[in-house]
Amino acid sequence: MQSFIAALLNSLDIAMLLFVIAVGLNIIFGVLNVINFAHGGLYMLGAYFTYMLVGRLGLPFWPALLLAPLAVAAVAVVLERLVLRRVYDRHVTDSLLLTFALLLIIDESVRMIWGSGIHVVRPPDLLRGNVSFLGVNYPVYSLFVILMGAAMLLALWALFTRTRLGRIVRAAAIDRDMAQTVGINVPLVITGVFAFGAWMAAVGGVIAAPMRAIDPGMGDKIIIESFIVVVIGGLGSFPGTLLGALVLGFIHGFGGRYLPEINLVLPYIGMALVLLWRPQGLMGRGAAA
Amino acid sequence: MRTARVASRLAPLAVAGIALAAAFGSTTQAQEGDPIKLGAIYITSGAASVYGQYAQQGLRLAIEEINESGGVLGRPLTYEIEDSQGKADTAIQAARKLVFQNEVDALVGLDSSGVATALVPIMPELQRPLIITHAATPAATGELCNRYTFRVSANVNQNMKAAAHIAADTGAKRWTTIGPDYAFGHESWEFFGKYLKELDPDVELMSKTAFPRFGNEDFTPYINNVMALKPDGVLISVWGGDLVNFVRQANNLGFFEQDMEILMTVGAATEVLAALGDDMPEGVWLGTRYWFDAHDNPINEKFVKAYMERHDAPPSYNAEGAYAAVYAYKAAMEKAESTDPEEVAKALSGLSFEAPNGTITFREGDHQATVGPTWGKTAAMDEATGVRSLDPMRSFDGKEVTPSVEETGCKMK
Amino acid sequence: MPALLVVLLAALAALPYFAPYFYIFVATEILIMGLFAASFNLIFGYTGMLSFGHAAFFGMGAYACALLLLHFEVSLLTAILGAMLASTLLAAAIGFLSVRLGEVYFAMLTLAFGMMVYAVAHQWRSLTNGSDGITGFRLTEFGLGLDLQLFNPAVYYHVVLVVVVLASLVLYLITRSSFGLMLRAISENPERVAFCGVNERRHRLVAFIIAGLFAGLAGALFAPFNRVASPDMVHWTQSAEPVLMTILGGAGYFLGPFFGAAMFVLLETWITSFTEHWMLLLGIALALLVMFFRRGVLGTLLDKVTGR
Amino acid sequence: MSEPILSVKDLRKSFGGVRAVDGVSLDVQPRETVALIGPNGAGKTTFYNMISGRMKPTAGSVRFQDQDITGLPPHTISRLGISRSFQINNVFTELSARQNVEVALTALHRKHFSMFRPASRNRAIQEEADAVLERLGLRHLSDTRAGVLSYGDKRLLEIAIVLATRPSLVLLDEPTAGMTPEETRHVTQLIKSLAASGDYTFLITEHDMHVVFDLADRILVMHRGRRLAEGTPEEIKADPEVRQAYLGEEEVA
Repeated sequence: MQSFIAALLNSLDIAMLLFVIAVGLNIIFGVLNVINFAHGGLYMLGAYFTYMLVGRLGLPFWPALLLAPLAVAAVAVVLERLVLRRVYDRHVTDSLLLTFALLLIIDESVRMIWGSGIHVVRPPDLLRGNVSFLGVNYPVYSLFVILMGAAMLLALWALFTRTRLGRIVRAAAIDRDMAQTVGINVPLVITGVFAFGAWMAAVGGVIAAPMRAIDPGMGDKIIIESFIVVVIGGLGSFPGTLLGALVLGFIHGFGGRYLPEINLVLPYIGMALVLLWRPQGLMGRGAAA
Repeated sequence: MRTARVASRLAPLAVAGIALAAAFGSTTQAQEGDPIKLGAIYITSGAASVYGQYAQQGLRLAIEEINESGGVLGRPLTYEIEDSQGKADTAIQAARKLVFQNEVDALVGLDSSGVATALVPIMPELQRPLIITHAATPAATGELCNRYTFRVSANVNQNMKAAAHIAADTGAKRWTTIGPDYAFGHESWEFFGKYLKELDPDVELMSKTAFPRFGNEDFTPYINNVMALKPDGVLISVWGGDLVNFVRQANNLGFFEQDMEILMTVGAATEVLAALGDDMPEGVWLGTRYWFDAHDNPINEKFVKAYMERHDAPPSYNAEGAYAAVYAYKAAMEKAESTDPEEVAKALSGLSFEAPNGTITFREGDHQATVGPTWGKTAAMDEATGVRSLDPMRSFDGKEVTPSVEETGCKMK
Repeated sequence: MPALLVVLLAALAALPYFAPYFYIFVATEILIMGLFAASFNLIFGYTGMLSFGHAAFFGMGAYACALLLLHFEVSLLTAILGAMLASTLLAAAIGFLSVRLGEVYFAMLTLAFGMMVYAVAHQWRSLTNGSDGITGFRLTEFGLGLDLQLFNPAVYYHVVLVVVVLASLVLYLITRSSFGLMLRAISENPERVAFCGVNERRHRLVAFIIAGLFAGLAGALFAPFNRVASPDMVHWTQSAEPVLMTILGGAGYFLGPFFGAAMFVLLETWITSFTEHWMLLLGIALALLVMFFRRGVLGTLLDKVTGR
Repeated sequence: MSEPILSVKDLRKSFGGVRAVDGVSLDVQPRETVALIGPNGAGKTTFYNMISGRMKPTAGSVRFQDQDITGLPPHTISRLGISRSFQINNVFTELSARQNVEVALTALHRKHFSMFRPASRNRAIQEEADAVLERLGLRHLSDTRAGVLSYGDKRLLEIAIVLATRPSLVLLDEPTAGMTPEETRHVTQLIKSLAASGDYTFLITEHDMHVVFDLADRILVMHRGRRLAEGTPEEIKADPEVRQAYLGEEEVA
């Protein structure tokens, strides 16, 4: 029972981090119709900026949580305006290829700037150590990840359903031309959404920094996971992202524990099963993309 | 049609390309005072490129030292490095380029056992000596061995025999492992078990083990699993960035506060220790193929001092391996009084030379250096280097931990 | 005009006699990767489907070939045919699940399925030897009673040249056929094709399978060339290579992928000697090509020449 | 009365809560030309989409030549003999005009899985392609890339593709939209002569009332997803409801 609860809690914290990262990917897709390969790179930048702010400049963790994602969003604005903007009216594959190029560029730039070594960031004192929870020893930091994920979830939900800004973004996602004709500044919305998606990826990077090794390969690892989340949950679906993240979180949390012989293949098996059953993803909107 | 037109335009381009290639490929015969060329194959791009970086630092240091003191056979040394990307096929192309295009006199390198198992069998085609400085798979100097292939660094066999000694001395009886889910992790556990059983037939090697995938991000499920098993001892062969992740997550879960003996097979890699700082707990056994603080000899003193001056950090085992390999070639070429690959390969077989980790001999039977790893228990932080010091520390004698040639399965060709 | 093609082929056939020894290996790799990229271009350039999992079939070909050579000591030809069969079956399975979905999903799905094959190659250690891959297989004979010294790089190069030329010819005929016309129409407007009474999804599946078959052939040539079949050959970064090569050369031209493969391999061979950051240059080049030179280097060159 | 070639019964389609088509029925007799008119948003295109298989109806049935085709995929419906054109140009811009027609002919001749033989080597396909292009007056543009054709020629090519599948029922979605008066006249004449040939049955949507009244034997008026009226052009012109709801906005001659 205890081991079950441990696996459950662990699945949750993996899922929440995946959710925070993948939801940015999915929002960008929803509005821009772009699958952002560079998303993993932006996540990595979030972690590296945290390392710069906390590890090098000696700032506490909390301001870094604020500053690093903003810095990444600024990078994203530049990328969107200079690069991505040029291919929206083209075939979807062009934007895929372009973001793939951005991934190569970000990966290699990170290596040029920070070297290929491994870096770590210390969690703030408040989040160190363990708590006992239903008889299970559980790291405070993992609880923080779960709470952060839940907070982001609620905030996003409120943003999209309760605010004017959210309605504008949703309008732009449903029909760009229509949005344009009713007076929405669509190019601005698009830049904003891309920056926002990047901001989310970077928040994921900051959250990951104190518990994961920061090295130039971390972006590549997360992007495949994010894709799986989005495919399982459904492209363009906000609740689907949560569901997909939970599914993958549980696959990792329980698969590693109970089915170690096939743990590598499990996420893909899960994905294939979902697709056989519902090709558009668990909560995807009808005929896919 | 368009395609035909394309073909017609392409033909001269291709011919020009081939001509260009031929121009690039024009080679000159090596002259008497020309540098002796070493070809190095390491991972220099991507996530694991830190290993290539360290190896290159070791290479450069050795070559500069040797050139400052007059070179080898009156000729300076130089090296050319190619990226293996950690991939077998890329490494083979790199080796072919170094040998056939750059015409290097000898090869050093190899970071991954996958690369080694692929490259070693084709060494007879390349006809150059190769000194492996990092890849640890026993097969390279075991069933795959050949007269061109040598290894200066300790292999999994040697390291696990030493680990078994450490493990047996702890008295722990029930052992399990957490290792990366590829050859290295599985082989480490296999050899560890074999040698530990020899030393102490009473030990129990648990059937429940944990092999998270290499590059795994979250080790928590595996750590929880192992803690639930309540073993007396755990062998951890996770390494690199994964080990950094592992240790920090294990700290969070109170893994190190359990009543267990912990052995980390490559835990004393300096890149990991430097990243972890005092997150690496005290009282854990760490193994490494080379520890800068473990060898009291003038060469090591010189090496560590020169390295620290340049890089402001203690040298890692990969830097030492590459450094030692260069000195091995120097000794072999001087013994053979030639740089001819066949002669050098012959000279390397059975050669003894001085390296930072002591006097090293390439055994004639399998060309494995009879070296032993260093194991130590983590103690206080060393302020000068920013890593934990090891105390007590035990450097194994190569003779003690190197299995007999018969055991390795090597039939020298 | 065909005369020039003949000159090109003659130059390629004669390459071992005048080029430096190392360039036999380079040319072999270019031919194999060119075929791999050309097979990818059948679904990308001609059918409009961007797959990020094409290495699954390349890797399947490599593994099947290596395993057949290792365990059954068959002739190279038999091993290649077996490898093509294996990759065809794999392509049928992955294709069936993937072509049902739209292009973005398709790209992500093929990526994920490719990684699934990677995971299997990595984890099914008793069959695939895990991360170390399969080595130590021997090339005994070519088959058809031909007495070829396959271990001689020049001989192997000629074998590869003949096989790649034949395979390219078949691929070329396919692109020019009625079926090829359908694919081009589908790449532009699958719905319009459906309204002409054609089951476009089945066409995309067949194209996907054919592409898998030829990728498998390329993989089957690659494994004996490098004496290894390893999980790296299935990894998604390996899938990115034909994508890059095709974009580099020009997806709109049959020979574009071969041209791109030649540029890719030669640049990689040369540039990595000067800088470790070859991936950065590659990324910048890809971004510029996609943004400004959508027709690829070959296409842009030809457009300049023909004044299009 | 003979058996209708197309029989639509109580067809419905709703998107979310919106009923785009709300219980429309229609019988079309063989060799008849029926026009479907109605203001924008009346549900004409949705109606087309359901007949041609692009969308699955929420309820109702479509029978064609005594076969239930409700919800079948487009390629099956096309193969049974219903072919449609699109409101916006939908030709293959990267292919030549001839190749555009060849795509349809290849399907017709079941050569679409012919792996090694080009369509350009198939005599039957070539002869038919020539004939179709000739009929539409596009023969001289055979080898021109469709993407660079004039707007009017693209519309003609669209019709050429439709005809090349040898349909018995042709659905034309605003065939003269955006054309010059000259081109419109040409197309109208063309449809008239095709109708007169007795090989085709037409269902046409069109905004240009001149064209509608010129071509149609019968007219179905749709309004907000429902059938508003149905009858001969004269009856429709005279219908006060139609005048009020729809025709009043347009200058009817």
